[in-house]
Amino acid sequence: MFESRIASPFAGESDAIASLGPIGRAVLRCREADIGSISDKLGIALPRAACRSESNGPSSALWLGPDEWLLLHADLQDDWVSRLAAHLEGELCSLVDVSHRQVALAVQGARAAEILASGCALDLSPRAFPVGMCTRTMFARAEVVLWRTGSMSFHLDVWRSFARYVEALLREAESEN
Amino acid sequence: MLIIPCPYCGERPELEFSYGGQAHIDRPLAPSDLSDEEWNSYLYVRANPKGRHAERWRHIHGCARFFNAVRDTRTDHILATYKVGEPEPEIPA
Amino acid sequence: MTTGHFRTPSGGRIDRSRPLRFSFDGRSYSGFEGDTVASALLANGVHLVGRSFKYHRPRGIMGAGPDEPNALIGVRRDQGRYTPNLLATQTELYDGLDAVSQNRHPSLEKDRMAVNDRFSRFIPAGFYYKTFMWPRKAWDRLFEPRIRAAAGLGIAPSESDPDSYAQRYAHCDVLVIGAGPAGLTAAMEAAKSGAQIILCDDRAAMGGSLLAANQVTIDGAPAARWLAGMLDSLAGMANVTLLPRTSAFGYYPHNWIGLAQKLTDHLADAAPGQPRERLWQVRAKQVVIAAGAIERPLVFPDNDRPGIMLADAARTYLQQYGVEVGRKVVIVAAHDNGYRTAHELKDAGIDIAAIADIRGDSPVAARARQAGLRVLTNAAIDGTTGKLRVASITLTSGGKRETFACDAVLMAGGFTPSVHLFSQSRGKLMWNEDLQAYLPDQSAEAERSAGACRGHFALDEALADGAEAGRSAAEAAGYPFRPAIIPLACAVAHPVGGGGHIGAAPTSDPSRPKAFVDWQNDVTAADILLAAREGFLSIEHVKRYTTTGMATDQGKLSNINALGIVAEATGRTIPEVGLTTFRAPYTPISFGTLAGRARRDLLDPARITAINDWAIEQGAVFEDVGNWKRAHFFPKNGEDLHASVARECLAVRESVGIFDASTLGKIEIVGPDAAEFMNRFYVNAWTKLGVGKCRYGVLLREDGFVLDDGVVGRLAPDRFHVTTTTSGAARVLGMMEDYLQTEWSDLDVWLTSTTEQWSVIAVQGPKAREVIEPLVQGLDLSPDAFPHMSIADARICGVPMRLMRVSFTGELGFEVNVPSGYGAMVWQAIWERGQAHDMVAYGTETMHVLRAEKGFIIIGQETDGTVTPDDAGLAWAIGKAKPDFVGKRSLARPAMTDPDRKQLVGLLTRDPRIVLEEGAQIVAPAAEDRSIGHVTSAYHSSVLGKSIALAMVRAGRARLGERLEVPMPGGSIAVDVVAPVFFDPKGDRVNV
Amino acid sequence: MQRFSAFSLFRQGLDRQKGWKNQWRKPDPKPAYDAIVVGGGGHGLGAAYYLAKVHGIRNVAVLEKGWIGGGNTGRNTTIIRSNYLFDESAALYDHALKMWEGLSQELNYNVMFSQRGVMMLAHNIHDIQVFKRHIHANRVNGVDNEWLTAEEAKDFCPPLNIDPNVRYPVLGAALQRRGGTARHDAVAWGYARAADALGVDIIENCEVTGIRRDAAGAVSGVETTRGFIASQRVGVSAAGHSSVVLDMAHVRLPLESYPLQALVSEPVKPIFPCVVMSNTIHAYMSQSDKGELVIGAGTDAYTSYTQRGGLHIATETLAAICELFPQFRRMRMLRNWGGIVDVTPDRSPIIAKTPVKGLYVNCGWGTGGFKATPGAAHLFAHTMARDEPHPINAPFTIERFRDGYLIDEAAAAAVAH
Repeated sequence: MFESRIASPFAGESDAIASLGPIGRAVLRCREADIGSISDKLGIALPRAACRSESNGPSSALWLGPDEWLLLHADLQDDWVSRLAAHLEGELCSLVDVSHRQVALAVQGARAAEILASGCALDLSPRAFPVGMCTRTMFARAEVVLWRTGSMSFHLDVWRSFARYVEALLREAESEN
Repeated sequence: MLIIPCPYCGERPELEFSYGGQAHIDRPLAPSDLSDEEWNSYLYVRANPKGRHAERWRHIHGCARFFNAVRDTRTDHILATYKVGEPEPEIPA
Repeated sequence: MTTGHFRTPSGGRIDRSRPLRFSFDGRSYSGFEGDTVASALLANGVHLVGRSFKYHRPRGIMGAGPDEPNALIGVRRDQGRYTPNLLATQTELYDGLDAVSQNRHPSLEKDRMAVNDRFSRFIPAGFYYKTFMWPRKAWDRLFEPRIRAAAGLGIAPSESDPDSYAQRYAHCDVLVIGAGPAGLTAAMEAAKSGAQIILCDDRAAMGGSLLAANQVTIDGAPAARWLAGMLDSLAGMANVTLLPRTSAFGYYPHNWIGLAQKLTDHLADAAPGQPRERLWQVRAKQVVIAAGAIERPLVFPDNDRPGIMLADAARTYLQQYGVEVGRKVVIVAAHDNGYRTAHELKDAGIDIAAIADIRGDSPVAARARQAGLRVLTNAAIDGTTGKLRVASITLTSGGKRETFACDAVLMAGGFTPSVHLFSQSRGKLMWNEDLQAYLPDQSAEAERSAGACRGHFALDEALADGAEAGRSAAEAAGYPFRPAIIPLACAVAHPVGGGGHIGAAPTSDPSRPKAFVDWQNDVTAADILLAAREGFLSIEHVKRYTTTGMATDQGKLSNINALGIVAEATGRTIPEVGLTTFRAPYTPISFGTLAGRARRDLLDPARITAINDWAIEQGAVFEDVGNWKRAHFFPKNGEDLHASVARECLAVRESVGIFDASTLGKIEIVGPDAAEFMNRFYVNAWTKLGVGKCRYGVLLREDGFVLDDGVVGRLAPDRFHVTTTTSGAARVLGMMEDYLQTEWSDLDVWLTSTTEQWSVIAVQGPKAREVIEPLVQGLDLSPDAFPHMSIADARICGVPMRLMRVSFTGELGFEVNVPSGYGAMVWQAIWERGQAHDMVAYGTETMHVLRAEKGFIIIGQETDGTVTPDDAGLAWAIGKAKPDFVGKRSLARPAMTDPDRKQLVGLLTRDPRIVLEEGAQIVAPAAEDRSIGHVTSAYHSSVLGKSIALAMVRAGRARLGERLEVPMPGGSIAVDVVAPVFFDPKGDRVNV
Repeated sequence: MQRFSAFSLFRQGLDRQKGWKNQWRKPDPKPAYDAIVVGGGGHGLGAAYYLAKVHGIRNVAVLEKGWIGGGNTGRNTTIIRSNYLFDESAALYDHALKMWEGLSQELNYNVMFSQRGVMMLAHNIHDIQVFKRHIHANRVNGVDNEWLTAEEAKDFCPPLNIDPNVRYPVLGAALQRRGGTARHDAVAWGYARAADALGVDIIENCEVTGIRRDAAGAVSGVETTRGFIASQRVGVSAAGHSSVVLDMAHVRLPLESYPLQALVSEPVKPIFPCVVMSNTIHAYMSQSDKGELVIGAGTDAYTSYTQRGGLHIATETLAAICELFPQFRRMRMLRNWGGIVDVTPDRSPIIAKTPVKGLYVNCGWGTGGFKATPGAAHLFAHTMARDEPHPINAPFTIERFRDGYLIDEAAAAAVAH
C-alpha cells in the first residue's frame, strides 16, 4: 500500500512563520436567498458581513465574496467535501473541493503584522483588520487569503504553486531587525 | 496606487483590482441582427472622456466582484462606486 | 593626515569624543561623529570638491542639505558598493569612509577639460542643436561620442550590488513630512489626539532649522533643550512612529506617499544581511507637509568660485557642526538672513569684511553697523577673483567700487518655500507678491502645508502654524476637536522676515558673462537671455533649451532665479511666465530601493507543480511558460535536446511515457445552467455531451479570434470539468466571470478554479492502460467501459482520482488527476509501475512534436491572436445550430471571410533532413519578395524519420500539393504543401 | 531662416551669441488658413512642414494648447526602430526610419539621431519563436533585424546580465542596428523652425474648443481660446487628446488614453551603448547624450488624462532593470513622469480621413508615436493635401475595425501556450 501522506511545499519552519498541516478546504457559492438554509445544513452560519469569518469547532467559514465562502476544516479527510455535499443535496449552490489548491502558513508573534506589511498593502492594525477578519488580497505578486485568527496571529492561505515564493519573501522580512 | 472603494469590501489598494473599461455597454442580445457598423461600435468605439468616466472594475484579488465606478480622468479622483446592474448615480458637479 | 583647522574649539552637535578618519581623493582627513562629509571637509579647510558639468569650473560646497548643486561625490565601500553622485552635504561620516570627486581628469586641481571654460562663448546653451551635422556620418563616429564622454558626472558602478533592499507598506492617520519646528508641533498636536502618526525627516537628526538655532529660546528654554524635550516626548508616544534619515520623495494619487529610509549607509560596518535602504509606501488619511524653505543664491558675475556659498549653510556649519567656512567673510544679501548670519559668525570670532546689501538702508542694517559691522547698501556685485578658492569680491555702493579680500562669500537671497511635494500632489500654487514666492493654494489631496513651506518663515509663526495644521489634520482624520493651542513664546536674537531678490542681482559690470543660475548644469543668466532671444518663452522651453533646473538638484536653487530672469527679459511678471512642474522624486532614490525584494527568484513568482522536485532530481531541463516552470526535456547521459526528444518520442509511440500536465488550467463549472453557459461561451455545442464524456472545446474573443482551447468533461448534468491552456487559465476564468457577472446574470452557474487542486499526470502510449490499471480502484478501464474521451471519478493508489481518457499525442492516453498533495506520491507509483514497460518521462518539447505529428494546434504557436477557427482548421468544432456564442458575430465581418486568409497546412521539405525554422516566411516561387505565410511549428519526427512542419499560408487549403519556397539567408528551401496530419491520419491508435 | 552651422556659431560667439533671432515667429492667428493642424507635437509640426515643403500648401497654422513639444514628444523615451512584423507596419515604420536618417540635414537642426542599435531580449522559448518570426518577416521586407545569442547580446551591451540562473534568463536577442534614439525636444523645435521659415504659423497657448461644420457637414474651421479660425482642411494630431478633439466634431473613434510612465537616472559617464528592450519583463533602457539612463516603464492599467501614474509602475520597472543590469542597483532615479498615450484595439495607429469632410486624423500611436514622427507627419500631410491616403498609410484607416482588417502587432506577439 502507498503511504498517502500529503506533501507540503514549504521549506522552513520558525516561531514566526510556521506551516499549518493539511486543512480541508471547499469553495461554496450560492445565492443570498439560500444562505440561511445552507447554513443550517452545513451546521455553520455563513457570514453575510463582508470579510468576516465564523467558526464552529474544527470548521470555519470565511466570507470571500457576497456569494462565495471558503469552508475550512482543521484536519483534512479525503471524503470531507463529499460528506458536506451530501448534506447540501437539493440546495441550489456550488460546492467544490479545493483542499489541495492552497496551503497555509501561520504568521504570528509581535512582528506578525510588520512581516506581512513587507508585501501586503492592507492596513493590518487591529482597528482596521480585527481578529476574525478575512479577505483575499495580494502578498507581493501572489494572491493570498489572509485571516486574522488572533491579535498577533494570522492564517495565510496561498495557492500551492506560489508557496515557496511567498515563504521566501516572508523569511526575508523576518530576517530584518 | 489608487485607493478604490469596493461596494462590497470598502477601500482597497488598486493592486487588488483589474480595470474593465467603459461601463454600461451591454452586449447586444442578438448580435447577428447587427450591421458591421453597429457591431463595431459595441466592440471597439469608446467615449474616452476627459472628465467623468463611468467604468468597470473588478475586485479580482478581493471579493472577485465586478462593479462600476465614476472617476474623473482629469484627477483620477473616484466620485462613486456602485454594483453591476445599478444605474450610474447622479453626482452634483 | 590633516586635522580640522577650521573647527571651533567647542559647540555644535558633533561628538568630539569620537573622531573619525576618512579620505577624499586619496588624501586622509579626520572628522567627528555627527559630521557630514561636507562639514568634515570644510573643517579641514577643503572647499574645492567638484568640477562643473560643462565648463569644468572648480566648484565648492554651497549648501548644507539636499539643495547642494556642487558637492557630488562618489563613495566606495568595496568593489560592489560604489555609489556615484552622492551629496557630500547629506552623506554622514563614518570611520574609514572613502570618497572621490567626480567629472575631473586627472585631478580636481588640474582638470584638462577646464579648457572648455575658455571656449565657453562658442558653446552657449543649445549649441549642439546648431552644429555637428556635417558630414552626416561624423555625428555617429566623432561628435556624439565626444559629447557623451564629456557629459555625465559620476561613474556608474561596475559591479553587481551585493546589498539588499527592504519594502514596507504602512498606514497612518497623519503623515508629517519634515521634522523642523512646524513638523514637530504638527506631529505633537496630532499625536495628542490619539491619531496614528508617522513623522519623517531626511536628516539623521530631527529638528530642521532648530539644529542650528543658537541665540533662540522657546518657552524660555534654549531651542536645543526645547527640541530635545520635544523629541523625547514624541519618541515616548505609542501612536507615533519617528523615521529619521527618511526622505518623502513622491506624492502619488489618493494620499499614497513614497518614503525612502536610509538604514546602513551611515554605518562603518552594517550587520551582514541587513537591508541598505527601505522603501515605505504610506497610505495616509491626512498629510502635513512641513518641508521648510531653501535659501536662494544671488546671481552675479563669477558667483561660483569655491568659498562662495549660501549664508544659512555657513550658519548651519558653524552652529550644528562647529565649523568655520572661512576666516574673512563677505556677505552679499538681499534678505535679513545675511545680517543674522553676520552676527552669529562675528560672535564666533569670524572676521566679517563687509555686508553688501543690494537693498537700501534698513533697521537691520543700522543694528549691524551698531554692532560694528561694515554694511554697504544699494550695493552692486561686480565679480570675484580666486582660482580654486574665492580670494576677493568687488562691490559698488554709493558710486564707489571696492574690492574686498576674503576667503568666503555668503549669499542671502531670501528663502524659497519647498512646495515640491505639494505641487506633486497636484495642488495649485499661487504667487505671493509680498513674500515674492509661490505658496500652496488649493489642495488636490487630503493634505495641508505648514511653516516655512507656506511662507511662515518666523520661528514663532512656524511653530504655531504647525500646531494648528497637526490639530486640524487629526480632526479631519476623525479625531475630535480639542481646545485651542497655547502658542509658544519665542525669543529670536536676529529675526528674519520674507522678501529677498529674484533674478540677476544688480551689477555695475553687465559685460561679465559668467553669472551662474544653475551651478551644476553651468547655466548662466546669459544662456537664459539667449533662450528668450531665440523665442523660447515658455519656462518649460527655457528649462529644456538651457537645461537649467534639470541637474541632480532638480533646480532647488536655480528655478526661481531662472523665472525672474525670463520675466525681466520678456517684460512679464513671474506668474505670467509660470512655473515648471515639480516631478517626483524630491531627491534621487536608489533603483535598488524601488526594486526592493524583487530580485533573482523573487522578481516574479516561479510557479512549480507537485512533481517539480522529482523532475529536478531526474535532471530535467526547464522552460518558462507564463509564470510556470515546466520540464522541457529529460536528457539522459549527456543527450542534447534533439537526442533526448527523439528518444522520448519513440518511447511514447512504441511503449509509454509520463508527462506532467498539472499546469493546464482547470475550472469546475457547476449549476443547473452549466450547459447553457458553455453553449454561450464556447464555439461548440454542449447540450448533447453525455455525462462521463469529454469534448475538445474552442473559445474565441468577442472579436472572433481564437483565444484558448482545452478538453471539457461532463461530470454530471450540472457539472463540467473544463481545462484551459497553461497561461490562458487566469484569462479564461476572468473572461467567464465577466460574462457571467455582467451579461448573463440570468444563469444559475458558478465557476471555481481547480487548477491547483489537481496534479495532472498524463500517461500516454500503447502500454498506458497496462501501467495504470493495477493502481486504479473502482473503475473498469477496458476500451468498451471507458472509451477514448471518457471522464470519471475513482481512486488510484488509495487516493481520490479524476481520470480522463484523452490524448494529445495520438496514442492511447490517460490523464490522471489527483489532489496535488498526493501528486508526487502517485507520480512515483506510476513511474515505478512503468519501469516494466520502459516508461520514459517526457517534457513539453516531446509533447509538441507528438501533437504536431497529429496536426493538433497549440494556442500561441499556430494561433497568434489573429487566427479564426476556420483559419486553424477548427471550423468543425463550431456548433452550427447555435444562434450565438462569444465571437460569432465577428466571424461574419468581411475580413474574416476573405478567401486569402492564412490557413493551417502541413509542410514537407523536399530534403527530409532539413528542419525548417519556426517563424520562417513562406513565398511562392513566382513572387519571392512577398510573404504569403510563415512556419508555426517545425520538428524532426523520429517516428516518421523526416522533418515535418505546420504553417499558416494564405489560401493554404487550396494549395495542397503546391511547391513553395522558404527563403533563408543561405538560400531558399523547397517545401510541399500537405494536409496538417502526418501520423495515423485515421486516428486508430487512440481507440485501442 | 538663420542658417545653423559651426561657422555661424563661431561668428555669433565673437558677438557673445547676441545676434540670434527667434527660431520661430510668435504670430497671432489669421482669420483663415488653407490648412490647420491641431496639436504642436512632432507629428503636428512635421505635418505642417511637409504640407508646405512637399505640397506647397504654406498658408498653414499649427494650433498648440500649451507649448510645442510639451506632450508625448517631450515625454517619451525616444526609441526609434522599424522591425515590426506585419508588412503594413514594417512599411510604415521603415518609411519613418529612412527619413530619420536625413532629418538633421533636412531641417538644419541637429536632432541627434543616434543609430546605436535597438536590442529586444528573448527570455523564453516563445520569445525566441516570435523574434525569429519577426527577423524572417523583416528580411523579406528589406528591414534589418538580426538574431544574437546571449553571449553576442552581452558583447553588444556589456552591462547585460546573461547569468542563466535568474528568474528570466536572457536566451538571445533581436537586434536592429539601424534603430536608436533622437533628442525629442529638438525634433519639435527643428520642425517648428523649418515650418515657420516656409510661412507656417505656429500658434502656442491656443486651445481648440470646437470644430465648426457647414450646412453640408464639412469642416469650416475651429473655435479656439483665441477666437474662430476658418479652414476647410483640419488635421487632428493630438495624441492622448485625440478623442477629446474629435468629439467636438461628433466623431467617435476606437481609442482609449492611458498614462505611460518613464524615468531617468542621474547622469553618469558613458556606460550603456545601445537601446535594450524586454517586453517579457516590461522594461526598456538607453543612455541619453546627457548621461542619464532613460528608462521606459509600462502603462498604468486605467485610462487617464492626469499625465502621471502610480508608484508601483516605477518599482516594477526598476526591479526588472536591476535584474537585467545588476550593476545599476545603486544608481538613482532622478525624475519620473507620465504621458498620455492613445491606444487602438489593434495597437496600430490611424492615419486617415474621418467621416467628416475636411477632417483628418493621425492618432492611436500608443507607445510607438515618437519613432514614427517624420514618417507619420509626411504621410498625414499627404493625406490632408490630396484628400486621400498615401499607399503606405492606406491600410491604417478607421474602417479597418469595422471590417476586421486589423493590424495587430501586439496580438501577433501572442501569449505563450
